[in-house]
Parts: sequence; structure tokens; C-alpha cells
Amino acid sequence: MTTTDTLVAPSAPPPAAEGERRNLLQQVLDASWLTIILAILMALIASSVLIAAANSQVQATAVYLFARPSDFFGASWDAIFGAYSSLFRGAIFDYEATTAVRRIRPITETMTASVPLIFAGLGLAVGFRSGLFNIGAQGQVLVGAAAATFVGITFSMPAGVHLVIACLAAIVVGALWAGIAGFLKARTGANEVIVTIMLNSIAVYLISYLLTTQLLAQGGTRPISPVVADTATFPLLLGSGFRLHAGFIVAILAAWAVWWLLERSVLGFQFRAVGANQNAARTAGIRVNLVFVLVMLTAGGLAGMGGATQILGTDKSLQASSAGSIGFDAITVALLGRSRPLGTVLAALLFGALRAGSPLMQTSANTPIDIVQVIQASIVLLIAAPPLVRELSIFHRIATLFGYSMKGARA
Amino acid sequence: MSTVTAPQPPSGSLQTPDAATIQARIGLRGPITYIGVGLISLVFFALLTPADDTTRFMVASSRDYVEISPFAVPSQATAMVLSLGALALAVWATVLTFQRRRVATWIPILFGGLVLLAFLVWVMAGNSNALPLTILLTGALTLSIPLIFGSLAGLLCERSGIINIAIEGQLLAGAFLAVVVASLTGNPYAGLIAAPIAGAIVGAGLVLFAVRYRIDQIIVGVVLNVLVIGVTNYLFSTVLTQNPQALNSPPRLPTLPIPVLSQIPILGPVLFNHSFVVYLMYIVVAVLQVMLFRSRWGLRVRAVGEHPKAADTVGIKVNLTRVRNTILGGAVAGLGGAALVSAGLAFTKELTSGKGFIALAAMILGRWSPKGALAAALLFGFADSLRQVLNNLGSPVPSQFLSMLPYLATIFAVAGLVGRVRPPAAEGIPYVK
Amino acid sequence: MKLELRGITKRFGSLVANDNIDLTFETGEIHALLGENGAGKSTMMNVLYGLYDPDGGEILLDDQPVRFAGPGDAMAAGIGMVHQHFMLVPVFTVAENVVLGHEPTSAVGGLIDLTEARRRVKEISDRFGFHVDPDALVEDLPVGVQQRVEIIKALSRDAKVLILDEPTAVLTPQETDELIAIMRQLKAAGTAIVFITHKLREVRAVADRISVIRRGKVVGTASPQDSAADLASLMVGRSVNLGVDKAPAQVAEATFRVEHLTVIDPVGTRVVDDISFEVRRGEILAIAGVQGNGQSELAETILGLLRARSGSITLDGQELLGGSVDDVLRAGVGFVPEDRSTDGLISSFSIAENLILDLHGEPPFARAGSLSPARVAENARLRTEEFDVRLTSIQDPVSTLSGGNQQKVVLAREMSRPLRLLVASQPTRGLDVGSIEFVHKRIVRERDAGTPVIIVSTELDEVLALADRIAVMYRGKIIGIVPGGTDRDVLGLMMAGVPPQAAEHQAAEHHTLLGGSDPAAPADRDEEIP
Amino acid sequence: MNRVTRVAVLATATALALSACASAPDDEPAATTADPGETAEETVDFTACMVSDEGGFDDASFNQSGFEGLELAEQTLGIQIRTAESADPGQYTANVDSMVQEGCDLIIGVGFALEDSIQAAAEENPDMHFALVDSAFSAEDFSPVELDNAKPLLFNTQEAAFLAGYLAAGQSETGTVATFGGMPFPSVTIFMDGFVDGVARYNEDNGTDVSVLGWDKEAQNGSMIGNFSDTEAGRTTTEQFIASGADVILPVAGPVGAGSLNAASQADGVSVIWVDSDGYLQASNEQYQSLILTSVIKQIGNAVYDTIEAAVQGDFSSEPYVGTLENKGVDLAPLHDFESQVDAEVVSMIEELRAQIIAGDLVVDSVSATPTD
Repeated sequence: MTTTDTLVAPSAPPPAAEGERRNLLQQVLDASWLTIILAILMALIASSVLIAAANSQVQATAVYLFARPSDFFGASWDAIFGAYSSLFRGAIFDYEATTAVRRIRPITETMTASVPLIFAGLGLAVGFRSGLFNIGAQGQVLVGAAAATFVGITFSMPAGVHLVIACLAAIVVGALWAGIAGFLKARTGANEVIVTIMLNSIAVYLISYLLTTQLLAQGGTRPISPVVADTATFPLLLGSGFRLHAGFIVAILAAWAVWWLLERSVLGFQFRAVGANQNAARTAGIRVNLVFVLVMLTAGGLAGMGGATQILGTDKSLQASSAGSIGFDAITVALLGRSRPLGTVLAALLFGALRAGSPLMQTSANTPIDIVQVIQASIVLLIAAPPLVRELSIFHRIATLFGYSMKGARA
Repeated sequence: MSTVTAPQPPSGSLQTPDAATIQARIGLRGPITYIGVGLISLVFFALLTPADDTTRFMVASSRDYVEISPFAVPSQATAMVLSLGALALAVWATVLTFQRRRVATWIPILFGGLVLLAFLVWVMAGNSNALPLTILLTGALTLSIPLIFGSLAGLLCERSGIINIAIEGQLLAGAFLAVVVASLTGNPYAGLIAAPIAGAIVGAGLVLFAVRYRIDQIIVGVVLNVLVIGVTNYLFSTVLTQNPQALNSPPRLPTLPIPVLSQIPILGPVLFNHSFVVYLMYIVVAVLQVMLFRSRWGLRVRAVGEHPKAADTVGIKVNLTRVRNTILGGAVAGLGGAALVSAGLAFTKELTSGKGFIALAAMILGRWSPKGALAAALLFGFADSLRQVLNNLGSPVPSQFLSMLPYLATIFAVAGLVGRVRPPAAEGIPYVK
Repeated sequence: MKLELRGITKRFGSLVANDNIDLTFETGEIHALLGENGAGKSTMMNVLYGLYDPDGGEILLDDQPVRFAGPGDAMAAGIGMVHQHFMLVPVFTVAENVVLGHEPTSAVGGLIDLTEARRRVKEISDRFGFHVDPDALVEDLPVGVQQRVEIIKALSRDAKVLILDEPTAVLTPQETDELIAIMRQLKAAGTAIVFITHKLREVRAVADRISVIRRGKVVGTASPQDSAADLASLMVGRSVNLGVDKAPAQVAEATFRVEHLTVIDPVGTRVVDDISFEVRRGEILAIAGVQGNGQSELAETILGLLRARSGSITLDGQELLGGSVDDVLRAGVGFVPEDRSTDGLISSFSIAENLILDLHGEPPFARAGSLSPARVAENARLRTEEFDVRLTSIQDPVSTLSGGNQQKVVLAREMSRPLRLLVASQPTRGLDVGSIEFVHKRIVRERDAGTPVIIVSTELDEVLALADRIAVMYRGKIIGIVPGGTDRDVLGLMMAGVPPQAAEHQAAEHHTLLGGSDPAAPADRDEEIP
Repeated sequence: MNRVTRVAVLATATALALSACASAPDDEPAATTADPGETAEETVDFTACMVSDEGGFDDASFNQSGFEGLELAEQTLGIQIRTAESADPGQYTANVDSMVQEGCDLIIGVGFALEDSIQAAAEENPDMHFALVDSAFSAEDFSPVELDNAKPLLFNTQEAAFLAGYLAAGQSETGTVATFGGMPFPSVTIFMDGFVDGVARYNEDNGTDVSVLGWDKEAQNGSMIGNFSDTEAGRTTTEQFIASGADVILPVAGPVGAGSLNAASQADGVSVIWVDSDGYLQASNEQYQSLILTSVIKQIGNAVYDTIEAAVQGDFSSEPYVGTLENKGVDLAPLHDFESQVDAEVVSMIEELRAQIIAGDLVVDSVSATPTD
């Protein structure tokens, strides 16, 4: 016998066209863009408590809060404003900078930082849409970065060709690395969440071993690879004053390609079908196990390419920790982007901004860098739970006075 | 009304003699694996070992009650005997498989043990240091304690239908609070009491989002891990580093050797010479094993995880059960965090370093049962302990590869030994009335 | 104990599932609730059982208003329910399932007293002659026995009112007879029985009182003596054509053959055991049998979802075994799966996408790996029009459609290409009368176009309505193949494993209450509303 | 749920209120705007900046040592400081760049990992000064490069570790000593190389057979925790060393060393050699002082301070600083509690070796040492 897990109302929700059309207030307040903006705002507000608490002056004034509260609130405001204005200056536009280049450089830094996140996020999004929870972008980024580095430091080729070969190597190696998890899932049913997590750790040890060998260190004594050849680096888009490189354009193209793959291609149809209902996909003649492998290959290839852009675009040399937190941030990026290519790009830009802005937040406002992680996690949690956002939102509370119904909202 | 004979005679009469003898295909994966591994063991661990090497073992450390001096064995001969024994078992298992008889559980366990011993003999062959067996085993137990608590936490949640990916965060939160409370009070047991509270809070967050807002439980878990890492890092660098003496120097949980039992040779020091948290683990595993499968509470929890609607129709409050279990699970994971720092270690950033995920693997490998989780966690603990011992004594394998050992073991376990397992049927699906 | 519903109203969004319902259930009475699928019977019972909170109205127990916050309250008040989809935990034993929620515990630590649990099962089982092993795992039991476990579960809680929701759907006629005997026994013991069904024959055989429900409202009461046609029109709201119009089969050559097919599941059970049969062009072969006797596995093996251990399956001389599902579909097999929501449709996909689910890789929808949204939409417009699918937009998720319209989407897709064989499992499960008529008509039309058709159904009514020949499966074997229109008692015995000849003898000796040769209603069979 | 939340909020608020009842400071609010760090007589218009590697400034290791030097400079020289912690290598360049953006006068990168970023920034900003801890600058083919505005701060740690190895071998009762590292980085293994050589020298001098567990200098392979944070692994690793007979342990893994002290405290006669700074003087090691045999000191803080001081005075030079026994840039810490327990012969021999190394008669080599000439 089969088990039915949920008691489902005997009919589908009422068709929107029928009868009571939701009024404008309801429509606006339930819109997902509003939820997203509110979620980001709320996460920033929640984090500002931590920012204030970490500030030494706020701590000092808190001791005599009741004696002279103005000190405390003034100091808190200064701390929070200082932190967020530095974030803005570091990530979007530096109004305090002296040269024009310096002023607009932050936004290009945001774009640069978002490139690997876009790639890895797209890879994960493909997996999520296909029902595979791939936690392994971290390892895939790293092995991809290593493959690109290997090509970049070992061979000498004409510019352009060298870059393309290095990227291809990264894609292939990243794909194969992820493919292990896909293959094991298809053949033995091994849970991909666990296998990919384990592969992340294995990748780190493997690369740190290779960094002590001729293969990646090429005779250096430090566990850092040599700098990749100029012929293998991404060309800069805005000249040497900026780090923004052509990888950004490739990332946007990749987002478009993933959109085409998922929405317009036969293969993508199969990916989505497997993601939405494996049984129905199998009954419709789709080779589900093959799809598992193909999805992981695609995801790994994209993540590997993300690793390549990190090395060939910005870092130029490889370390065991070169993947940083790209792979893990990419999970939240893909979730935030609701596994849609456009959403992923926008989410990656947001995370890129947090990343680009955090150094200045530290140096200029003395804000602990760990705040950024808290902000990221809070944003994703809130965005995943629109009802929570609506419950917490003042706008929605006020709107209930005018007949807005939170329950009527669709999640 | 009469029955007209069907166009074909009923299938029974057409049955060819061999049709009845057609049976399910014999699974060849088992025999091939056994014999393959056995042969590898024979060739690499025995035949390729220099004949005059010896391997030294140490079965007691200087602190033990009974002193046994280290002894040496000829490497090749010993590995040979062990490998041949393993091969014999492999053949036996193959014969059983072909005769369609069940391969008893002790066979793979003994097989694995023999191959492992052969490996140890090989890897330590010619090494002037003795392999400290008791230390290896004690290390395995110590290293597996947080994993055991973690996987118990996982199965408490999953048996009620909530996927708990946030074990890592719960361990970390538990460790953090344990350190702070133990340091502030100067009492290690106070830390042990506080840690479950921190874990429970993370569990409450998980279940809040999973039950009330029905968000994908894997997503919540992943994000909660990030959040806990962020918050503990923040608190560490802003609060703990300001005053490490008061906030980050927890006292050690004292070692309480159990009288008599701890004096048994080999087993005594390995099992009965630990701090309270280890004995607590024994108790929690035993109690959970009994409670989960024999008690009213356990029956209801499992019903909720397997078929929530059926549970609901007999008056069991499905979501309340899930909330309770997830919070309880979080608390158990918090204990694991406390165990991690029970030796009186200071808190450092991300000190759980992925143990929560290995605990998750142990839970799956242990098939969602407390004793299975115990066995699986011990296996991972052993892999980790082995890595340390070999690292310390010097081995021909680079340290990075030894470091991969626990992770590789996990993949092999999940892919090879477990394959398609049957999780609680309603796992991960929000219950909507 | 008297149970009364007054003005019960239950809404789901804008849909009113129960509209101001008044009903009374008396002690020692079998009260039938008759209504077609989706009429709101189950919703009402879930309200009564405390699973749903009503939006209006009240429940009275011996004239005292009561409120049930959950099934626990309802049970405490003496209401027991046997759900249509059994509420049993498959991995638990019978005893564990029976005591779940009111477990006897020993003194120490809340451990379950299994001896006492077994005793409870045995006691009730013996009292009614159920023959249920308390230590058997529920998932290993046949459905008929599972149902008895459900009844034991209700009785062990001293149910004074027992609600049976579509209890006969999974039973053979003989098992149904046994169930009716049990119901009468319980009635005599003073239990009020609420019997929910859409089968006229059963209602007339056992009910003391009949209330008919249509579109969430009680539209009238009837007596068991009323004619089937009257009951049917009261239930459906219009006069219904009770049979399937079909011309005699124009049988041509056999193009589909199954020979010595054996399928063994991973546990080693022979789920399909050395089966051979053939289907000819222009005929409908029904595979009948109680659920779980290998019919689903047979259908899935034909499609290539399951691997056979031995034997062969040929279509137009081409071997299908060993090929992938895709190969089988390409060979011209149309497949309507048993459970459309899990296997037939992807609920989050649009109607248009679901209409090309197994054609998405073929021209004209795909060219060089790229899908053509225009062609997909065009196809959807044509098909939904042809199959009269009621929808708002072809881009809406298919889950927004009603069950009947969803099934039409599946049929429209499977019949939208030239077929060499149609396999339809449970094609009308859970549909309303209008949809059933439509689906049956389309299947017959496919037969008349010369396609061999296999219908897998556990509903004898459907089998009898459609089949030109009937193959009865029991424990993985085909017990016999008999012509369409065979006596339902004979079929029932065959479904229980009795070979055709013996079944005929036995059936002649013991007519069941509802049997085809029941002299009281000789013409009943053709009037059956499936 | 809501009630619980409310109770929790109330409790927190009460706690805050109780602690917030102190009276405001009497002096003018100006006091609150003054930076508590600005205790120096006068402020100098000079900003020194520091970027950490992944470890962060609270790593109880070289980042922290560097940071302490920076703080000292802030307090005594009256300069402004800016700091940035890096979470991963991808941030090195961005962090260094944000320092450039902030208009720092001197930017110090801590750790060999920052070489590329510092080098690139130094080449781009010839008017700014830079310094790099633990690494020299090199061209793509690993040939050393000298920059006019960037100063490498290097340490011949192996010299001090050599003395520590000699001491350990002399102190060992069991004839076994041990060492382990955090990760196989040159700045880690340089300690282990020197240590192994020191033990070998002792054996050579005394005809003993003291063995070193945990590091094989030839193969450059040995015991590594795999990170610089898992103190529990440090503890169990040390326990295993102890069980294998080791009684002097040298953990080269920053805060993980706490795990070694913890394990040593549970055994008789086991001592630990601390690294980077004098572990005996560290507050967090207070309860374990009696276990710390000595420390292999690497004066990063001093080097940082000196570099800043020179830059403030306008004497910045890009000439590499190399910490040696000679200039006390690396050193063996005092024996403190072990003063009376160590064989006087061993102590005098160590002094002799120290003199030999300073004089250049004895060269302690390590593949991890940066060639400086």
C-alpha cells in the first residue's frame, strides 16, 4: 500500500480568474519582490544589533544607558551607519574617494566578486531544479580551479587559445568530480548530499597534496602555485584600473545558456521532469539515472568554470583554500535566486556586494567580518519563509487594518 | 453461464519444467567485492611485504593497570595468515550466495577485521615504532563521541519526519555554550548542562521553519549551519577574545575510571576509563535503542515519521511530536558539542570542522537506529584515529591522503555497503492537515 | 448511541465541500451515504472524525453538542473510522498498529506491553473470525486482511459508531460478502454503521437507510427498495446511461504476445509468475484481480519499468523485453499508469508540458535538442479541445485541474499518437460519472480503431463494462482467461485463486449477496454505476 | 511560541536593564568619542595597516603576533592603525586594495599567502610602503625579487627550533620526543626541520638514540592536524604520542597547541614546547605553565614594530629583515619553571650551539627557509 503523507483539500485552490479577484493591496503586499526587499532589510536590521554590540563605544555607553541614553543611541547609530555606509562605499559607489576611477571601482569589484558565485550558483540551480541537492560546489570549484591553474602554468600557448583550453580543463575536471556523486547515486543510490560533502573535504586534501608536488607547485616550496601565464588570464574589461574581467560576460552568457537549457531544451525538460517527479519521468521514458549523471556533470562543469574564473580572472595563483567559501555561498545564492538563472545572477551580485564591501567595513568601520555570514544566512532564511516576513513586517501589520489578509497570501 | 475456455490454456499447464526453477538473479556484487578485497590484501599486504620485516604491536600503555609489554610479529607471515583467513571467509560467503543462503552478519564484520589487521601489519612493517592498539581503539572511541551524539540527534529528528542537516550547527552551538558556561562557573558539569540548551535552540529554529513555515528542511538546515558558524565566530572574536581567562578557559571534565571494569586488560582502558560524558553516551544509546523500538513514545514517534496521517487518525499530535523530537534531537547534538570540548579545550572558530556531516552519514549508515549509529560512528572514529596514529608514527602514505581516510570511508560506506536504504517514509514532507 | 450532524459546512477556499449537511446515525442501523466521487462524502466524515474543523454547524452525540479537536476526541467519544486509504503504518506489526495511540504499557518506563497488545488483537479477531496474526507486518498482508486490521483497530477502541469509507473498493465479491456479514454482526451488537460508497448494488443489499449526497449537499434519502436507476439519477443529478455503448469486438490478428513472463522482485518473490497471453487487434483484454496480485508489475514490465527474469513480450513481432521505457513507447505502446498523480503527470508542470511528457524529444516538439514552445502550445490547444479538458489556461500547472480532467490529459497524451497497443491501469479510479463515461468511450473507440487494448482494473464493474476477454490474476499467475460478461461470482472466486472450472461450480452453489446471478436483480449488472 | 518569545525578551531586557543602571561618566562626553587606544602623548599623522591571512588576528599564532606589534606601535608611537582579516585567499587582494584605498602609509601583510597581493599592490603604488611577514618576493620563476617599497620580514626559525630540539632530546627521559603541525606550510615545517636536526645533533654528541615522532625531514612528511583550529585533534594526537612514549612535544599549529598542553596535563613527566611567542607568559596558558618546557620564539611583533617605527621616522628601507638568533629575531624562551630541572650540561651546550650558529660556524638548514642572499 502507498502512504499518503498529507491530507490535501479535495480540490485545487480556486482559479484566480474566478470570482473575488484579489484587490490591489493584497496583490502588492504579496508580491515576491516586496518579500525579497523586506527580507534583505530585516536581515540588515537584525545584523545591525550585532554590529552595534561589537562596537567598543556602544559597549562603553551601554553601561550607563539609563543615566544618559542619548550617548548609547548616538554611538549605536554611528556604529551602524558607519558599518553600512562603508559596506555601500566598498560595494557600490565610494563617494569619499578622490578619483573618478576610485569612486566607481567598488561596483566593478562587486561584479568581479560575483563571477565565480554566478557560475557555481548556476550549477547548483541546475541540480536543485533536477531534484539533486548538490552540496559539493566547494570541491568542484576547487578542482576546477586546480585544473585551470595546471593548464595555465604548465603549457605555453597563444593568448586566447590558452585561456579557452584552461577553462575547458576546469569544466571537464569539475564535471568529472561532480560526476562521481551522480554516478554513485545512479548506480548505488548513494545519497548525493553526503557524497558531495565528503568530496569537498577530499578535494581540499587532494589539492593541498598536489600543491606540494611538481604538478601544481612546479618547484616552489610554498603550497602556492606559480602565477598563471598571461596568455591564460581573462582580459580586463575596463583597463588596468579595475579588476573586472571578461569572465563576467561569460558568466552572464552562461546564465542565459542555463536558462535556455532548462526552459527550452529537450535535455532541460528531462532535468526538470526528473526534479519534479521522478516516477512520472521514468514512466514517460526518461532515463532517470542517466539524468542524474548528466545533471551532476553540468553542475560540476559550471562550478569548475567558476573556479577557473577565480584563478584566471582574479587570484592568478592557486592555494588549497582558493575556493574560499564560494561553494557554500553558491548554495545560498542558488536558493536565494530560487534556482532560476536570472535570480541566481542577481543573488550572486548581492553576495558579491557583501563580499566586496566587507573589507572596507572592517578597515573603515571596524566591523567584525563574521557579520557578513550572519547577514547572508538571515536573508536566505527570511526569503525562504515569506509568511514570516509578512508577520514581521510593519507594512503588512498596518495593512491588516485596511483589510489585508495574511492568510490569503500564497506562500 | 458457462466458462469458455480461454484461447490459450491456463498458464499452469504450459509451464515448462524449468520455468518453476527460475529464480532471482544471484547478486554478484558481494562475492566480487569480498574476493577482490581479499586478493588485494593477499598480494599487497602479504606477498609484497619484505620477508624479514617485523611489525610491533603495543596493547597497553604505561598508564594501564595491567602492563603488557609490546610484542613483535613477522610481518609477511602474519599478513599472509590474516589475508588467507579473509579469503577463506570470502569463498565461504560466495558459496553461500550461490546456494542462495543468507550470509550471516558476522561474516563481513570478521572479514573486514581480518583485512584491516593485515593492513595494519603491512603499514607498520619495518617501522621501529610499535602500533599502540589500545590507544588506537581509545582514540576511536573518543573521536566518535561527538559523532555518536550527532547521529542520535539526526535519527531522533528523522524518525519523526524532520531532516536534520543542522547537526553541524547544533554541535557547534553546544560546544560554544559549554565552553562559556563551564569557564564562567568553573564547573565542567555546568557546561555539560548548558550545551543541550544551545543545541535545542538551533533545533527549535529548524523545526519552526520546517513545521510552521514548511520550508524545505534541507535548505533550513544548510542555512542554519551558516548562521551558527557566523554567530559563534562573531561572538568568539568580539566577546571571547576580550576576556579569554574568564570566558574561554573551561575546566576539564574529570576522568572517572569505573572501579574493577577499568582494570580489565585492553578493554578496561578503552571502554571504562573516561569522563562522565562517555558513560552518558553509553546510557543515551542504550536508552534510545530501547525507547525507540519498545516504548509508547518510540512507537508514536516512528508512526509519525512513517505515516503521519495514520498517526493523526489515532489522535497522535503529529506536528507537536515533530517539534518535541527536533528540539530533543538538538539537545542531544548539543551534548555532542560539549563532548567535543570536554577535555577542557578552549573554543576556536568552527571547531566542529564538518563532524556534523559525518554524523549524518553515520546515521544513514546505521539505518536510523541508535545501535547502528553507534557502530557506524565508531567506524568513522576508528578511521580518524588510525589516520592520527599512522601520521604520528610515520607511514609511507602522505598525510593528506591519510586525512582523506574518514571521508573516503564515508563514501564507500554510503555507496557500497548501504546503497539504497529506506529512510522514514514521511521524512522531509511537511504535514498539513 | 445517536450521532447527529446539524448544518455542517466545510469550505476549501471558494469550494464548498459540505454545504449545510444534516444527518442522523442511529444505534443498530446501517446508514449508507451514497454519492459519486468528489461529492463530499469523505470530507464530511473527516469533519465528523475531527480531522477537519467545520466552518459551520455542529455535531451532537446523544443530543449533546460535542466538539472534536482531533481524531483523539472523536475516538474517545466512541467514533471509529476505517479509511479508504488505510491508516496503517506499513512497517509496524498488526498488534503495533492496533494499539497505536492507546498503547498498553508495562510498569517500567512506558514500555509497550506487547502480550497485552497481542491479546487485544486476538480477542477481537477471534470474536469475528478474522484470522489475523498479531505479529505479521502490515506491509506483508493482503489488502483484505489490512482492512480487517483497520476494523480491529476501531473495535479495540470500543467504537459505538463505525464509519466505513468505500470499504469494498479493494475486495473480491466473496470478501465483500464477508464484510457485509461482519457489518451485520456489528449492527446486531448495537454499533451504528456509516457506510460510505458509490456502489448502488451494495447499498441496496445492506443499508437500512440511504442518504444521497451530491455536490456537498444532502439531496435526498432513499430506501433500499428503490430501483437502481432512481438511485443513480438521484446521485448524479441527471438520468445516466448505465452501460457502456459498445459494438461487438471486430477481432483481427493477435499482435501482442506475452510468453512465459516471470518477474522477481528484489526480495525474491515471483511477482509475475510464468505468465502467457496474447491480445488481438480490436479487442479489450481486462486483467482483473485483487490489488497486489502482480497486475501492476505486469503492466510495468510491459512498459519496461521493471526487468523481467525470463520470458518474452512481443509487439508486432518485435521483442520489447530488455528495451528501455523509451524504446517501448516508440514501438507504439500507449500507457495510462495506475496512479496518475505519481506516475502519469508532473503536477507542477503546465498542462501543455504534461501533454508532451513522453513525446518531448520527438518532432515536431523538438528539433536538434531544442523545444518549440509554439508547437507545444498548439498541441495542447488541439488535445484539450478534442478531449474536452476544462481549463483556464494551458500554461496553468496541471495540478489545478480536477481528477477527471487530469485523467483526460493523460489519455489525450497517450492517444495523441498512432498506437500499436494501449495499456491502461485503473483508468477511471476516483473519477466522477461524467468522466468515467468519457474515458470508457475513448477506450472503446481506440479498440474500434483496431488497437489491442489491455485494461488493468481491480473494479469488477469496470472489467465487466469494458472487457471482451478477462484474464484473472492471482499471486502473480493468470488463473484463467474467460470471456467478457462472465458471472461476477465466478470472477470473484477466480480472484481468490480458484481455477475457472471449479469456480463455476462453487459459484453455482453459493451465490453472493451481490452476485451477478442474484435472482432478485437479474438485470442489475448492466445498470451498475462503476 | 509567542509566549515563550515574550518571556525570553523580557528576561533579556531585565538583565540589560540591571546592568545598564550604572551612572554616566562625569567628564564631558568628549571622552566617549576619544579612541581608548589613543593614550600616546601626541598623535602622529601616520596610518599603519595590516591584513591577516585566513587565520585571522585571533589565531594565537603569527597573525596575532603581528597584530600585537601593530597595537604596540599604535600605543607607543601614536599612529593610526587599520586592520582587515581575510576569510579566504580571494580576499587578499581586495583587502590590500581597501588599505590602499584608505590611504595607508604602510601596509603589512601577514603570512606567505599574501605575497602576490602585497607584491602587486607595491608595484602599483610605488609611493606607498609595504611589508610582508614570512615570505620574500619572487618572480614567476621563483627567483628572488627586490622591490623598492616593500620589505620582507623573514625568520630563520629553524635556528631556534634546532636549540629546542637539542633541549628536548636532553630533557627526554623516555628517549622519544614528538612534533606535529597544523598544515604542511613552510612556516610550519621549518620548526619541525630544525627540531629534528637539533635532536639528531644531541644524539650525535651524546651517542644516544632519541627518536622524533611526527616528522620525517627527508620525506618532508609527518603528522599534520589538517587545520589550525581543531584543538581536540591536537589533544588526541598528543595523547597518542604520549602513549607511544614521547615525553616532549612540539606542536606547531597555533591554538591547537592548547590541546597538547591539555593532554600533557593528564600524563606524568610530559612537557610541551610552545611556538611563536613565550607560551609561559600567555594568559590562556596560565594553568599549564608548569608544563611548558620552553618556547621557540619568533619575534614577528618586534619586527613589525621596528618596521613601523622606521617608516614613521622616515627611515623605511626595503631591505629584508631576517630574524636570527643573532639579532634575537628568533630565540629560545627562558626555561622558567624548568630552570632547575634541566641538566646544566645541556644548558651550557645549548649556549655553545647558539654561539656557533651566531658565529656562522654551524648552519641549520631547512628547505622551508627563505634564501636571503
